Amino acid sequence: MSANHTRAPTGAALRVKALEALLEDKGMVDPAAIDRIIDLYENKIGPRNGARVVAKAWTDAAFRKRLLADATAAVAELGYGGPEGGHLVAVENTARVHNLVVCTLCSCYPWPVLGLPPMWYKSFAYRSRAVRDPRGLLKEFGLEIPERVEVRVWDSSAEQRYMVIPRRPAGTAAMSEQELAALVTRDSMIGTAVIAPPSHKAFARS
Amino acid sequence: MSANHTRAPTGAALRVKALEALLEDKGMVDPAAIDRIIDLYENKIGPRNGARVVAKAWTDAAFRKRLLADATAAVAELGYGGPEGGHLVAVENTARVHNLVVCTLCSCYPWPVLGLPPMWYKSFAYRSRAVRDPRGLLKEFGLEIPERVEVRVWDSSAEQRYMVIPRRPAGTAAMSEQELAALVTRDSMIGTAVIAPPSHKAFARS
Amino acid sequence: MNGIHDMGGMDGFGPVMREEHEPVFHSRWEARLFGLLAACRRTGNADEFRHAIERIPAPRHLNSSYYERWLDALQILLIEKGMLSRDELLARGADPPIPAQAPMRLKPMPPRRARARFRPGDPIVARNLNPAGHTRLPRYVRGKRGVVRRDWGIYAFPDTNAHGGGERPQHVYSVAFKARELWGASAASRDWVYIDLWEDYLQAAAPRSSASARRRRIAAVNRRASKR
Amino acid sequence: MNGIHDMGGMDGFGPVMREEHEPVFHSRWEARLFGLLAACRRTGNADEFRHAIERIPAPRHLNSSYYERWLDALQILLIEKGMLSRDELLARGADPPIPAQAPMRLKPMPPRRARARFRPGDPIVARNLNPAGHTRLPRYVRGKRGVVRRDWGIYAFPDTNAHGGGERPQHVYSVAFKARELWGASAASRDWVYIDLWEDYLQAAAPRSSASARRRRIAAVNRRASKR
Repeated sequence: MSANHTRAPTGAALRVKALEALLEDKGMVDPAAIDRIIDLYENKIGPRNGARVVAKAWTDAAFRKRLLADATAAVAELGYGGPEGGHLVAVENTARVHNLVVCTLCSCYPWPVLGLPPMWYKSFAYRSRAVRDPRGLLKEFGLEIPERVEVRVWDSSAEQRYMVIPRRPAGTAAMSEQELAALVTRDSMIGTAVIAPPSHKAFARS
Repeated sequence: MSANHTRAPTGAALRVKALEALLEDKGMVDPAAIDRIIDLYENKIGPRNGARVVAKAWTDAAFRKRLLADATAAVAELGYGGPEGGHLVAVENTARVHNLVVCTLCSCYPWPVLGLPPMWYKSFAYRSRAVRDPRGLLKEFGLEIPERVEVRVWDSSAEQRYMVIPRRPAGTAAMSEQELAALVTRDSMIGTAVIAPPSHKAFARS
Repeated sequence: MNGIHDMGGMDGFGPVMREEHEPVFHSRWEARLFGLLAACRRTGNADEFRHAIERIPAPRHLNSSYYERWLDALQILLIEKGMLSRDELLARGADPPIPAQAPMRLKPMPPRRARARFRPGDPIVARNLNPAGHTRLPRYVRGKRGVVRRDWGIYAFPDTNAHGGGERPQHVYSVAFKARELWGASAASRDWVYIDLWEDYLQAAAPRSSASARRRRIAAVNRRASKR
Repeated sequence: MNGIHDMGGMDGFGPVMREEHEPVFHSRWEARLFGLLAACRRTGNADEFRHAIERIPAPRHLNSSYYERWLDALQILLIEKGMLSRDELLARGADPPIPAQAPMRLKPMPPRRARARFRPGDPIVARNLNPAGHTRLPRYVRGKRGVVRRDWGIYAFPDTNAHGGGERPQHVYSVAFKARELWGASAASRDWVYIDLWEDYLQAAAPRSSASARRRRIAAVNRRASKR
């Protein structure tokens, strides 16, 4: 069904191989530099970064304040930054507002804190529907937003890259920052999930 | 380049064959009826009908008046009618107005007077551009509309089916209705061409 | 639905490709399919058929030819109406598509009164409707101001008729929109788009005079803003 | 350009398909391409790259995966900038696409003054712009009324920056639109869409009070019309 799989991947593999060989022949790229970049995004940058940011915001009121005022500077305190992270914005879920992030025109995403986006975030279905029917879309993700709660969709059309600070679940008062970080899912920082209390941890995956 | 040719026609041929066989097995279609319909649109209904309508409008002021008032009734006088012709509308080009017909949502077209539409009329390129940049589009058809002339685009969104009455070219005063009909091109009745004077007949093809 | 079929005003399809001495059908299967559809009238009304074309998933829609879309739509309807099963079609190699959305069913809607609400010359605004189902109100006119030119009389309403919601017959008008109203200042100043719209798509607009007064007010706000 | 990439609000793409335990890259070629693009920075700015993706012909665009679109766009730019020839790419089997439209070149535009024209709280209307080239003003907000929430500071303008027209730096604002303003009465009454828009995309709107007065006038016209 998905448009992402209609063309044979082997075709693309050959095309990329051909292109890389041509660019190498011309001295336009360094294969070792490519290896380093791949390693960075496969092994070092990912949603665990964002989870650490969220857990710190939950436990450190001054950090939370700095994060909401200037997320780029705040996450830099934890050593995070780089491409697609120059103008980070953190938006906070509350009892009255649920935030959802999308990029309708392409697939902008806050790489330094969430890593590279999942396929569904880049899919035509998500990009087209998030701004028009966020509640219907979230239902498909298993999330029913009460009518009294405002849904606020952030369409990343410029340089700002958005991350959602999910609500801290009940029953976590005794948990350490590290334990809290383990609860925070990628989807909860995009806004397509909320974080279940620890006893329901099974539902908080992915 | 054209999207109309990206899928192998043999695939479609097999699919249609399969479908026709199934519907015949169930007694839902009569192959002879299919043959008759194909014959009708391949051999009997086509832009020559419309050309006859236009030539008559040029030479018979009372007919022209009836045509502009109720094209369905007027073309019925010549024996034309049937599917996609129940609500015909004739729009007339003048020194001040150039008309252009499109159907942005599908490919509605006045079958009884023009036959089935050409590929380009059904193409995504034509459907998408005609309402927004008719002058740029017409330039690609070799037609430059002077700035002082109003371009009026008709988007066939309902039951009305539009045909353009092109302007009668100069130097045709002595010609018979039949000779005039021979000058009238399909494209001139869609609005993507004008009719050149008889000495330039070479340009009036298609 | 805001499907890919609603392509008025879009870019990205390249130049219009024309063919010299084009035949009526490019191959026999096109002719057979055309005849098949005309001869097999039990598959539903034109609005249902159009909506089935709209529901072909967008990537497949754009990579199909005109008659391939007909073929897909016919199969969608035959399956949904229980006249043929998907399995039968698959077994014969007819390759039915999986529609992007299921057919929507509407309860029968009350008919509109027969009296025309608008008259030629009336200024209107096309409503900003975004129905999940079939509509013949394209995106490019929604929210735009136009003028009623002619009243074509009474027709079945596609938005209900495609969904078992009845014909809800109502007036259809020829409505003229200035090209600049639709596309902004880059459009030619003299050009118009005429489109046929059902009464339910329209709402009355304030008369021109008060609109120009509004524009004057906005211009004043803009002037004040630029002085900041 | 009003390309297929501008898909906010569209239907026809089916449900969102998710994958459990999704890897960062689904195959090595995706990883190589990602690295290649990051390592080969001489192909132009981000706006040029995005515009190259937009210029992939719409049918091919919709039938390509995310990284296939990157691959197409990279090849388009390498050819257009004279860094590799189409023939070289074809000879190696790299299959470069033919873009739906040629790259547009703009003369350098004058910079905007650095002074912000709008302030948080200002009502605005997104302009109805339909440029032939690159823009980050999606169709779904054009002509719609919103409110400026924040001023993000000064950024390069994509509509010129993608076309050699210079950075034309100007303020970018976080602008909030009511869901009902964008999608009509069927949208949830409480919901909002926030989007970041450059100053050149915006014009001042008349303050709310006069807009509601206008609505009252229109309602009066509608009442008169329905009495006919």
